[in-house]
Amino acid sequence: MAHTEPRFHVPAPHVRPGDTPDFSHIAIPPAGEAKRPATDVAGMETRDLALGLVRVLDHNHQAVGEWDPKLDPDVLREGLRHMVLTRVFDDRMLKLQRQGKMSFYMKSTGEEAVSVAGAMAMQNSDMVFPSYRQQGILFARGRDIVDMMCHCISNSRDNLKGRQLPVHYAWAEGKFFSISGNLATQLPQAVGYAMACEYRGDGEIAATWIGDGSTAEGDFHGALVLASTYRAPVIVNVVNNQWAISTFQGIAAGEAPTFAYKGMGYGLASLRIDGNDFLAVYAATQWAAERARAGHGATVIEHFTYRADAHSTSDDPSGYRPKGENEIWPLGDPVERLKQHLIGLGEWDEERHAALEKDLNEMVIASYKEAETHGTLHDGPLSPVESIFEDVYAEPDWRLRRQRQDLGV
Amino acid sequence: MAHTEPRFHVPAPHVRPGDTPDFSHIAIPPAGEAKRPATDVAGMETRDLALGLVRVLDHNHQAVGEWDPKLDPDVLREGLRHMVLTRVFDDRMLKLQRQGKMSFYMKSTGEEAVSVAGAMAMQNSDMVFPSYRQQGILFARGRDIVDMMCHCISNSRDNLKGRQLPVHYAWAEGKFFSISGNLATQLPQAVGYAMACEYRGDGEIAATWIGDGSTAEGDFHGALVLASTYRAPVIVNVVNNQWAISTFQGIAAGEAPTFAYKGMGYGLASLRIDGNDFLAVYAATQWAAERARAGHGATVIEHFTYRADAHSTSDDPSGYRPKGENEIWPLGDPVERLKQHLIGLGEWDEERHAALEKDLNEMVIASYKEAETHGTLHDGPLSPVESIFEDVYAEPDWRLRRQRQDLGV
Amino acid sequence: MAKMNMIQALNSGLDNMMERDPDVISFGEDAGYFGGVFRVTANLQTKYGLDRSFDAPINEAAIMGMAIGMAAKGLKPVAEIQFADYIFPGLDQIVSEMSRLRYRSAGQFTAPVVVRSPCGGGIRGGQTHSMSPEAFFTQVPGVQVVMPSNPYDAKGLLIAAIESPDPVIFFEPKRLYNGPFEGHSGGALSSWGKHPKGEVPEDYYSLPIGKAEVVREGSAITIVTYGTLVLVAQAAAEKAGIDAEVIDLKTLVPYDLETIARSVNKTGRCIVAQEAPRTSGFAAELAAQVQEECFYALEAPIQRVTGWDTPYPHAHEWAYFPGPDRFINAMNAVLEA
Amino acid sequence: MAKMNMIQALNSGLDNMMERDPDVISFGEDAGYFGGVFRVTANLQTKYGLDRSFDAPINEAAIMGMAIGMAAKGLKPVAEIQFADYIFPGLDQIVSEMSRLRYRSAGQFTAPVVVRSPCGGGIRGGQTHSMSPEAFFTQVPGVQVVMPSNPYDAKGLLIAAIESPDPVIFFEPKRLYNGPFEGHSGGALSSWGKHPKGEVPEDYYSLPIGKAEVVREGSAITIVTYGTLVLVAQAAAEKAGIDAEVIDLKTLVPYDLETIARSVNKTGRCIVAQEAPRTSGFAAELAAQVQEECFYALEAPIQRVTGWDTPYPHAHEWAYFPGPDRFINAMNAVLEA
Ligand SMILES: Cc1ncc(C[n+]2csc(CCOP(=O)(O)OP(=O)(O)O)c2C)c(N)n1
Ligand SMILES: Cc1ncc(C[n+]2csc(CCOP(=O)(O)OP(=O)(O)O)c2C)c(N)n1
Ligand SMILES: [Mg+2]
Ligand SMILES: [Mg+2]
Repeated sequence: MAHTEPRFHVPAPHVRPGDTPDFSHIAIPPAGEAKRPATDVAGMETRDLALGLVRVLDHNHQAVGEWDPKLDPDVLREGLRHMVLTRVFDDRMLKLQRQGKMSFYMKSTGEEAVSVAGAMAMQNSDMVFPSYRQQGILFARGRDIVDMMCHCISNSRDNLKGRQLPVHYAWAEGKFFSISGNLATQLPQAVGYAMACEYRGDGEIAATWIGDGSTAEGDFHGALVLASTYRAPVIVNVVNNQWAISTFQGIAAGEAPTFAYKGMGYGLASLRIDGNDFLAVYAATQWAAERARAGHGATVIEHFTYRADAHSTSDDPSGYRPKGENEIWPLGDPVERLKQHLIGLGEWDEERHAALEKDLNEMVIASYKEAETHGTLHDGPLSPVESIFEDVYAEPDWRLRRQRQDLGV
Repeated sequence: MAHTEPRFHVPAPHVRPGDTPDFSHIAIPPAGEAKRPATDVAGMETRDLALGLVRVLDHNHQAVGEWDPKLDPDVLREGLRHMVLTRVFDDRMLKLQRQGKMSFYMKSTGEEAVSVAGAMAMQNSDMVFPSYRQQGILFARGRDIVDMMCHCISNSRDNLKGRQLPVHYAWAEGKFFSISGNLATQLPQAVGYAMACEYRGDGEIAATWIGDGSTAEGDFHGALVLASTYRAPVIVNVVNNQWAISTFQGIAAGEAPTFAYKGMGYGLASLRIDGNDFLAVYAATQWAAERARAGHGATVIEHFTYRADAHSTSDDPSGYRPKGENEIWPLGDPVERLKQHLIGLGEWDEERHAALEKDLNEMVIASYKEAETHGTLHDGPLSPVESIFEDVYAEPDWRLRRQRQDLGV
Repeated sequence: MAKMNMIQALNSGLDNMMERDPDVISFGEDAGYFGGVFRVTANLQTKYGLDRSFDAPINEAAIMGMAIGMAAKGLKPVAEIQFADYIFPGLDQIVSEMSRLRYRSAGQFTAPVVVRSPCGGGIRGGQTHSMSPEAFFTQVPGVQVVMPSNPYDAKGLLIAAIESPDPVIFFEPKRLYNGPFEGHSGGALSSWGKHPKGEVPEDYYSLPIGKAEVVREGSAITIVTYGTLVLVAQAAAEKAGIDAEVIDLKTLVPYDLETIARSVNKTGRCIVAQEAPRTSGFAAELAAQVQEECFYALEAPIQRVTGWDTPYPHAHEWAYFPGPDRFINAMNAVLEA
Repeated sequence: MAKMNMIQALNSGLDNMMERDPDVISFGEDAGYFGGVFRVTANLQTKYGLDRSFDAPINEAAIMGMAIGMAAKGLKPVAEIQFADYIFPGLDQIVSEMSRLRYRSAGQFTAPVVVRSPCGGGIRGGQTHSMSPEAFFTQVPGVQVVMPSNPYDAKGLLIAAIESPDPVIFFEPKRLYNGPFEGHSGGALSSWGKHPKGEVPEDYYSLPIGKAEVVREGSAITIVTYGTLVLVAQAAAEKAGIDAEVIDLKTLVPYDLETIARSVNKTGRCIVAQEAPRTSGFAAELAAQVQEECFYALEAPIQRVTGWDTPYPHAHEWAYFPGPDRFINAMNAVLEA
């Protein structure tokens, strides 16, 4: 019944479950090779960077080349701490989800550098419009961990009043925009926000994150059109973790050479970077932020990375990709790479690392205990039931008042 | 009240009403310069063509360079005839609209080569998904002129039963898809159709046309993603006539170097061509059609042209651009250029041209007389009133049957 | 007081608000330099600068998204969708984002955008320049929906919309832009200058969102409608000499149930009318709620006067349009029932 | 006959049709290799090839547009929108294109696409995995709208939808995918295997679009609903021991007015129910039409049982969901009125 040959082209990944993991088709240029242009370079001049791969940490975990942001070891240690915490937190939450403590969870394992270094290279006053996989930003911006957990278990202290799925954080104080479940919608919003920053003249900028698969949405295009036309001070981060649930990146990319290269079509500065390299992410973000703040417009940054774990707790990747890919993924693990870099600098060691992991683990466990004192999804207390009628409008109209009565709350 | 300097960048055209028309900022490379790659070239290899301007007719109206399609003079004369007819038809319909004979009209003046040469370089069995400004395709495909007019005056012979605005033609027999009033929607449809051609294996392809302004729509992006991913046999023509109603092309383009270059972001073959050069349009379309038919996928063609007249009968361009721009528009007039080319070849002369114009004018006038014998918008006969309830579904359901009764028809 | 048509009144409302509040900005396709294809935003760019009245790319989703982002930063964006028929590419940003931002962030972020868009038929616009898509929005928790029927209300409500802390979808019945309309296709266009609601203060004023108005008092039957049909219903009652009470809803969400119920409880008979296709239009909501609210007062079934369940035809638009005769037939049916 | 849950039944319907008709093809986000996040399209790629069951990019507008183009060429595309909440980016292609292609081309081109999409709440999906957006479609002339409530109907109606010459928006209540549901949040999931409508022929069969079914006979009150609430309404009537007649609409457009009217004329009392927010939902259409049709038979106002006018909350989804208690309250109110 099935044609052996499909009658039109449908791209497929190199390997599928049962096959041996293999990334040999992916070219990884050596670290340090990429040039770092001035931040006022014309967008069109960034072509090589859009097609290449900015890498700072080499295979010996040393920082090399023009893009080395030359960060103070304290900053590196801080970044390492945020990344480890992100991972520890994710792992714990997954366990808790498996125990039925929350309805859903999404990890960012393997992508911690993208969010943590991105956030650290910006100002805390810059607004971020993340997707659901940049929880690292929250750690980098110092969000209270108990608060995060209370959101995830939707208890009485959930700052979103139990209205959102877990991990769909919003935190105005930390300039962390409300995460939408609808893909790509945050992009034109980020551009509009960035334009408003210029309008206000307050020196702030905006950044947004979108997955490889989501770049196919119309809003990705609309946002880049806006960003290009109004030269908005915004950073558009494409997190190419190579998977969109079960769909490999080739379905969104088609014949496009890279996701960064899409930015070229709008004349925007476009960089493709090693997303598992803390220093590369930091340096690229710093470059783009400086460019934006100086009025030279938007930058598209493709973070080349790999979704090391399942899409979410509703997903099991063994159905669509070979096991063990992550172990041979050539760009490695972002935590391990920064750790080794710090060790190489003589600024870190295995003991301290083990202690850090232990501390953070304990802290996370203790935090969860505290979080539960504010209630659990199943046994409460939750946000009061009547709160479901609040915040639909600034003031409930007669319909909502009646409906609240009907519900008897 | 107004800030002298806008707080964010908003692009503006070089000149506005009252200013002297000026195109000196537009670089026009000489004809014949562009290389013509093999039709199986990798999309990414067409970069120079996406940034350049394929031109065949030089300033002496001679065909030069690799892109010269070396057409038989009969074909050139046929093309000339279709273009002249398009213009004569448009001019007459405008007059008739001004006389109140139809509710609305849209001319394609100055853009006749885009549609006529495009259609002629394809097979008549290839489906076209035009916007509202490619009526030239209908002439090239030999549509009955009385039928076209009957549509425009919505009379009893209107093959669309008076349901559509004038110029929103549909002609299945001529493989001319139903024109939508909603911009850009035809693009993903064309890609789907093209995929279905491959599925059927009938050797057919599809082509679609979109305006410069409309490339900002999400559907433009969606279509290019599809075309790239499934390597669809489709030609995506971007008609850059530099205006979208009152909005200059810079609002859609932003910092993008060309509209053709947008195709590069998807790895598609992308050509920017002189849209007022019949031979260039023919050659580029032929190239893209051959590429598509051979299974090498889609081509984006930017036709660089100028909307010589108003957007529609509802528009008056003197409110937003200087008068007289068309006269100094450096790529000239497509009809005049092909005419001069033929004259230069010794295959045409002024007398024959004048006679052609006269004949076509008379034919159009006579056709209109005939069209009116089938009714006029104001005095009828129109399509029967009850026809408004037909074709909503294959069969009207109880609601439509009742409603027809309610209307008493 | 000045005589204004609806375009001038809307323009005046925008002008007042841009003058008063530097955070108010206006944009849309052709809405900047040229001032909009219907000229509602005329002269604002000259007066307030390129950044406060500007042209947007043809991407309604991007326009909505940009507006949301700006509003989240505290600006008051008034975004124009050139025709209501073209709002659909932007619908996701309205339904999934603008309407829910306050809710999903528990009040931390809000998007009080005003979306202005000309709607409705009767201008030979064919199926893509004639839609009345209000029922796509009346079902969306978190947005308010407004549709004025005259210049005075248009300005007062637009100002209220700009001042609303919630997103407002503001539909402008384009058939009424240049003059009142009584539903007779052939009839000469009368002018707002001669209509009392064509008297419009040049200065700031606002009208409350959520308040309907009884624009014609009567005791035999209640007609509840909005936009162009308000004038058509009045004309039909006049023509037929029926003592109908006509309610101009003005705000669809939240609609003024109190005013409606008071009238229906008095008349015992009710017609609800919309220009959109019949099935699942906003008139269905009105009928459903009125029969629940006023069941024991009702002496006859509530009738709906609506467009047909077809796209808006071009040549036969007057066969589609719910004109005075359809109102008169419905009134007679309800009165005879 | 086999025991199937709704996922298996839908999969079987697709399988039958792909087997019978080489023009039937299926695609959507994650719907190819993996067989869909809910596994409705499982194994189709292996069986029918990469070009007949394939993964689509995440762009719902492009998916709809591609389907329209394919259908215009004569294929029978069955396109999956992963969650009904995500249909909005594709709405323009449905409202402005798919629904009107036949009309605007006067029958020269048609787009008989089937759009499959899981809808509804009760799975702790939060506001973006719980919507019931059917009323966005019931108001669109040119599309049919279907929502089955059990495996047997799901398969028969899906096959009918694929065979329909018109576009069909086919909503699958995901709460019912794996088992019947009586509206008790805590209750254990029962299985379709024990339900008569879980008996599903493995071979081709089809059920008529436009026909409702009286799934519970009764004489005291008529409950008209569709999807998940059909089961909830039955359970509520059972629990309260009320002699309610429950009508499973199955097709929303065109809905089966005859069956509804017959029942309401018999019982004299009516409840219409939907899971979507109350204002301007599809229940309003039903109420508006039923009061018009059955006015003189009605002994009490028609009540609507609906979701609230809020986004679908996550933690408190059972406070939002119109469960058995809300049905029982409404039945008591209608019976006492
Ligand atoms: C508009 C919309 N369509 C579909 C979905 C369902 N969905 C959720 S996540 C996802 C995959 C996204 O992949 P990608 O953009 O690569 O991000 P990643 O999960 O890899 O971070 C899909 C299809 C959605 N949430 N929103
Ligand atoms: C979705 C949508 N948005 C807006 C419009 C209104 N509109 C009609 S034509 C037009 C300008 C189109 O310009 P362009 O794409 O450059 O085509 P051109 O008219 O120059 O051929 C606009 C904004 C529309 N028809 N559809
Ligand atoms: Mg991804
Ligand atoms: Mg144009």
